[in-house]
Amino acid sequence: METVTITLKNAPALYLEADTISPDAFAGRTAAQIAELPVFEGNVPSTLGKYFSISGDAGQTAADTKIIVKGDMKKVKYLGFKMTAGELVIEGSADQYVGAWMKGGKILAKGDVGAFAATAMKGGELIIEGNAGNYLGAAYRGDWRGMSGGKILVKGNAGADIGMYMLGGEIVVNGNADVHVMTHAEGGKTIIKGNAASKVGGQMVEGTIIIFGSIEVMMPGFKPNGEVELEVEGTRAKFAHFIGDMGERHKKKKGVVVYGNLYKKI
Amino acid sequence: MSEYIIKNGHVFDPVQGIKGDKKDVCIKDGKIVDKVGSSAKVIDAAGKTVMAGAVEIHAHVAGPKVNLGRIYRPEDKLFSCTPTKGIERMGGGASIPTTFKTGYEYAKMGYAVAMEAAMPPLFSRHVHEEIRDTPIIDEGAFPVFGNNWFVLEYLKNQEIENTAAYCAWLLKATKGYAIKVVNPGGTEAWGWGLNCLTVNDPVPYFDITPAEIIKGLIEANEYLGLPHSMHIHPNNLGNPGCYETTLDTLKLAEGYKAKNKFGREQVLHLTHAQFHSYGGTNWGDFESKAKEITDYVNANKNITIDTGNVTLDETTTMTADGPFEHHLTGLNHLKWANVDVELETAAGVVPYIYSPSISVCAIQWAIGLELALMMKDPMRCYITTDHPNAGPFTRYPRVIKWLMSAKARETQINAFKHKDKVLSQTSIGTLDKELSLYEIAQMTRAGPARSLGLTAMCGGLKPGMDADVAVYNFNPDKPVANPDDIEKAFSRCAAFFKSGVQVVSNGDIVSNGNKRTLWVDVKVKENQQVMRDIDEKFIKYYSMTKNNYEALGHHFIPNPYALEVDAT
Amino acid sequence: MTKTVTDVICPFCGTLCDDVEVVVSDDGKQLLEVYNACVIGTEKFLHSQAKDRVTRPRMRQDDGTWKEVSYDDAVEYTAQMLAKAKKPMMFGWSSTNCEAQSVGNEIAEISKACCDNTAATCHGTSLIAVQDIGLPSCTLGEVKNRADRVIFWGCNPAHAHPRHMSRYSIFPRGFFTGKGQMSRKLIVVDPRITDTAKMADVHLQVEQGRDYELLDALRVAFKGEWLPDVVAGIPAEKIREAADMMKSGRFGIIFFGMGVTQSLSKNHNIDEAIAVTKDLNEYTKFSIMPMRGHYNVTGSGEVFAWQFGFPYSVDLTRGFARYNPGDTSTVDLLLRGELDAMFTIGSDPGAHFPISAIKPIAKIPSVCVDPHLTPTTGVSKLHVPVAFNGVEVGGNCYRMDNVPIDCRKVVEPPEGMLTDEQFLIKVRDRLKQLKGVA
Amino acid sequence: MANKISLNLISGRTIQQGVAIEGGKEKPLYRTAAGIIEMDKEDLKKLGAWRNTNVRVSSEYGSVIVKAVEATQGPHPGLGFIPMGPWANAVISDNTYSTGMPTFKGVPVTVEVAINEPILLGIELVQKQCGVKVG
Repeated sequence: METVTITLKNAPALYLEADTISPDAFAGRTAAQIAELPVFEGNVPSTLGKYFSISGDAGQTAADTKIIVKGDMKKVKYLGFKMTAGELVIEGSADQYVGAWMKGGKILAKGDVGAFAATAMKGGELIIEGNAGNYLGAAYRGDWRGMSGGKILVKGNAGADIGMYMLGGEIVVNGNADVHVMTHAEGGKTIIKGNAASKVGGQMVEGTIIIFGSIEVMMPGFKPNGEVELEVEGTRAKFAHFIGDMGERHKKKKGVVVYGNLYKKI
Repeated sequence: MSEYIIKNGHVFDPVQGIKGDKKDVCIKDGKIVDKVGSSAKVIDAAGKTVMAGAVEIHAHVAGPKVNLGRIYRPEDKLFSCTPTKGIERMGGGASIPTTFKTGYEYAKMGYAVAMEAAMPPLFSRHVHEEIRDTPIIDEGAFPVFGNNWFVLEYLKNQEIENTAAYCAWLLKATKGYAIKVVNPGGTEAWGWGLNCLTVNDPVPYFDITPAEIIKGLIEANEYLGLPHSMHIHPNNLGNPGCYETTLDTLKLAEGYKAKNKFGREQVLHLTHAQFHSYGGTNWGDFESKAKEITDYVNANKNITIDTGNVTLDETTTMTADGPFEHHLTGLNHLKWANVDVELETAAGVVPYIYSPSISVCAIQWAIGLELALMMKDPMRCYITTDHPNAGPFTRYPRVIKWLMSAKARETQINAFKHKDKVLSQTSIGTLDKELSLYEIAQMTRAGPARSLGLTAMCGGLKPGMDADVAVYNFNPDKPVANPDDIEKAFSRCAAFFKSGVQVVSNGDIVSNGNKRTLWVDVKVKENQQVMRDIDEKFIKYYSMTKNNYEALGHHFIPNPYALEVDAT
Repeated sequence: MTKTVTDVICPFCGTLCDDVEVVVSDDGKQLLEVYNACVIGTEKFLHSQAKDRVTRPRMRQDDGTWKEVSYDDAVEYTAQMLAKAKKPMMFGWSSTNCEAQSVGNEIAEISKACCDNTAATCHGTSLIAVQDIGLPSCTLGEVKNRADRVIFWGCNPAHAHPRHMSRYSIFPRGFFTGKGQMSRKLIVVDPRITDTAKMADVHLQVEQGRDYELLDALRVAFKGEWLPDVVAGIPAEKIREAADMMKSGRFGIIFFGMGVTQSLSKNHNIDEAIAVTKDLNEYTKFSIMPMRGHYNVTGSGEVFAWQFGFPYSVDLTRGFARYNPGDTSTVDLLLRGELDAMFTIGSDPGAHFPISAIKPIAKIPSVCVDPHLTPTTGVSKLHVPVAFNGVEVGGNCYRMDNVPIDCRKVVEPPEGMLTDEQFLIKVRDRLKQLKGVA
Repeated sequence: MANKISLNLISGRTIQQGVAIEGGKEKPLYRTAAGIIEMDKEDLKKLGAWRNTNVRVSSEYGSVIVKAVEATQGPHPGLGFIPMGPWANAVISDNTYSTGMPTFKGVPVTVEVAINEPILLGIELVQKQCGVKVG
């Protein structure tokens, strides 16, 4: 695997849209060619090279390419946009749409990421060592096809609306999550090791939510269904089981109604 | 205006009976002429196909439900908006393109005229604003009448003259083009969450049946002598077994003869026939009844149809058939929008994915093609996708490919997950007919123009007609190496002239044209009773005053073209 | 001598009353009396006649004073600002006509700007919900003619849409509702005992910020499933009663307002309310409608949608339209420091945005087109006064139920004043010169 | 006596605010209509304030002086209501949860008596907070 290191040298006055910072866009290009890839600051078209110093050539394919991003990326959007393979390491924090529409490969963000990370993710792995913003692993506006595969790990806290319209894959938040978890989900799993605010699992058709901490206010559509012992992420514990959202439609599989599952550690 | 001569193209013009002969087409001052001067600009069409501008008889391209589709489907635009090019305004959208993109896409395919298929009268100003912002193509809009309280009340008492006077008033108030009927009576029933599934189901409260509404509106239409006939989306759309309701509907036209000065021969136009040609009793034994429908239509000359071809895309369904959309959202659980319109109509919108892996979708695909292949007279059968219901209009070139190439159909059939089911439930596998370019010109130009009463104006290349001329990169002398070449050729005109202005060159838009709004201005005898009824309904039941109802003024219709009818 | 103009449209709120009568002087220059409008609408018409009205553009000077400039100077400043900016915002559009909105969109396209309307802080979250789940709705005449169940959720028409109840929703006698108010049951959901709630058959005094939970509970109640004893401060029994009342009607309507769009859960509140409506259509007929605020905010959304494909918060900076509130929405863009120019028309963000989002406006080049003095003009570099829409200039507008109504001009604007559309056309033409486009 | 009480603040329309914005936002009537906080009788008592006393309302997002008036659409103990406008917007939450919509309703605030502090006019209040120089 070839490594390309890009370092922010000229910070944008506004924000930079750099959807070309992905192994797919870099693949098969030399450092000089990568410098020519387009980026936008507002309505002004520019090139990666104007903002970043670039060292190292990319591999022949995305899978053979690893990108290390250095410098303050808090005003850079779309890192790892639509990536299908390879690796992206963000040394600090980044703005919105990290790994949005990603299908494969691995992203490691060592700081925080902004809203809309992993929008409609289909596969691959996203690890966020800091905090994640709102709409992590959620669907794009109006789309009923949210995150359908892959894995997201947030070591800090996550914002509101994580896993909205989730269909598959897994989100793990080591810290707390803000309001609305897996709203409208029809599959997939979200684990929150800390506390959840409220509105957890609203309008959920199918899928699994596991909360280790507290839930400020439960949704009335989640009906108590006894207690179970589960092993989650290497922890074995007793959980209160709820099924829901009872207000929502549910499918029948082999004649049995399938509900969403909410487990809360006792 | 400039003069042009389009030289040496293979001309296909059913109006003049020209079947691919090498001919020149001359344009002067916006019209087709016999000859032009030596300074005329020459367009070399050697080895290319030349046809009149195409005519869209039924599409949902402008107005409240189309825009509701745009508003509530941002995902339809995701990654489908591209930077503008040249003189084009920005555009976007896949199944429900923006108005600018709509005009450009039609023009790029060589379309000169498009009819918006369902205008809720109360929203006519909205429809006209969107038409104004759809460049190049001439457009008209069909106000819906089949659930209108005035119509229901007059026809309950068989008052044809009053119905006709009201229709004339509404066409003028809304600047409408034709009498459209959608799920007659059923949409009014939907006001209470109900429906009319046969032509004999009584409409709640109004004490009338769909059959009476349909016959009454045919009579009113012929009483007035409008350019187009009554244009109907029958009851019971989209359900297994619905073909019987369709036949019951068609039979209502028996004995009626067209009366008009526009050259129209039919008294009933059945739209998106594909959705109305289903047999079976459920989705499991769902089957094609295209043969039963085309047998009937082939034998009855006073009917025209359009196909409503399923294109196997993700799209957005939208119709004034409110109860149908509610039924559909129950099937696919996708987002449902509905608008009930006071005293007049309703509309529903639901996204839909016609997946080649689902047998019902594949059978629907086959039925649409069967209809076009089984109709004996291509002048009475027109290609549509009921845009965007069965697929976006931008797929017309693909539909043409399937109709012109048995090989292309076979490739698609083999790609279906449930190929056997498609072959057992339809007869698509037994049809080896391939439509000719002449037949395509009949189905997309001369035919729809005649059905709409526009024969004097468009659909052909006869001197005196509007100079709408499309040149395609398709050489009819050469065998088709790959059916996809047909699709490619019809997707982007080599050149397209609209009313004598070159609007497309090498597939690119080069002019925003001179679009017109077509409407029908009918003079009727003064009718005091109808005027009193209108005043009363506005005071008592409408939420708007009568004086604010009309679509008036340059900001709605900057370039009107009225077809005048004297029914006094 | 005076003359009376009838069928006048009131350009205040989304109710868009079109039965107003206005008495004007014989020369058509003075507006004297207003009939049929509510107290706010009346004030709107009469204030246009204020003697102290600003009638020429003004530039803010370094010392904080205003200097009168010509419309041409104002056009030049505006065009230059838009031509130079990397990410300009063209915000507002809700108190102007569709013709002006259309020209504005052309300008936004040429300058590759962001454009947004006041839905951003009003019913934008409703639009997000509609995009997620749909919207079974109807026109207001349907409510008048058919509705026997009327629910006001998080809205207070007695104050915000004063004639709504008498024209459409509670009092009118329609075709199937001959007994008017007697034929309707009224449910109001609001954390306060509002003047609307005081008229209700049932008032659910919901705990503020827990509408989402209460709506979910209603859906559970429709299905007869288990409920906790109390949800959002309301006992389960009362929720079940309300659910039965909704199900037992023949035609119901939910009107909702800022109580739900601006409270915690925002779009999800509306989403769940729409789901409630959808559920009710399994038992009877039900519709739902946002109580739109500005008289033509709906029209702005319509024009944006047919021209760009999205109803608000549209970003054209890349040369094509994109949309994602949270990224492309005005308040977020301002708070995040993403904008470098602000053009405001037909709205007053200075009065209606959180102060932290107004501060950035004061720091960047800014133009405010508004007939009034407002907090926005108070922080903008250039103030361009224009003729009053719906009073001194007509033009198409859309009511809260999306019904288009063409506004009427009733009096002449003061000598030499431009309309929104006229000013925008000048800006567009100048901008085309600056950008070298045909 | 300087009591301080906590309330949940909401903002919204009133007909008086509607009339005032159409009558001119530079006018004192706008302040009279929207430079107020409607409080429950019980809460006024807790605060130890008479009706029509100037109070300081503070939140995590800012602070503003308004007139405390008795709730007209109550009772609603624990809830404060400032009509929509610059006074409310000085203290409401700008958190949009990435939806574009600030949280205009449901903001924890404190209220304390500030008898001697002036209530600014609408435009003046915004200009001052933005640091706009006024000539």
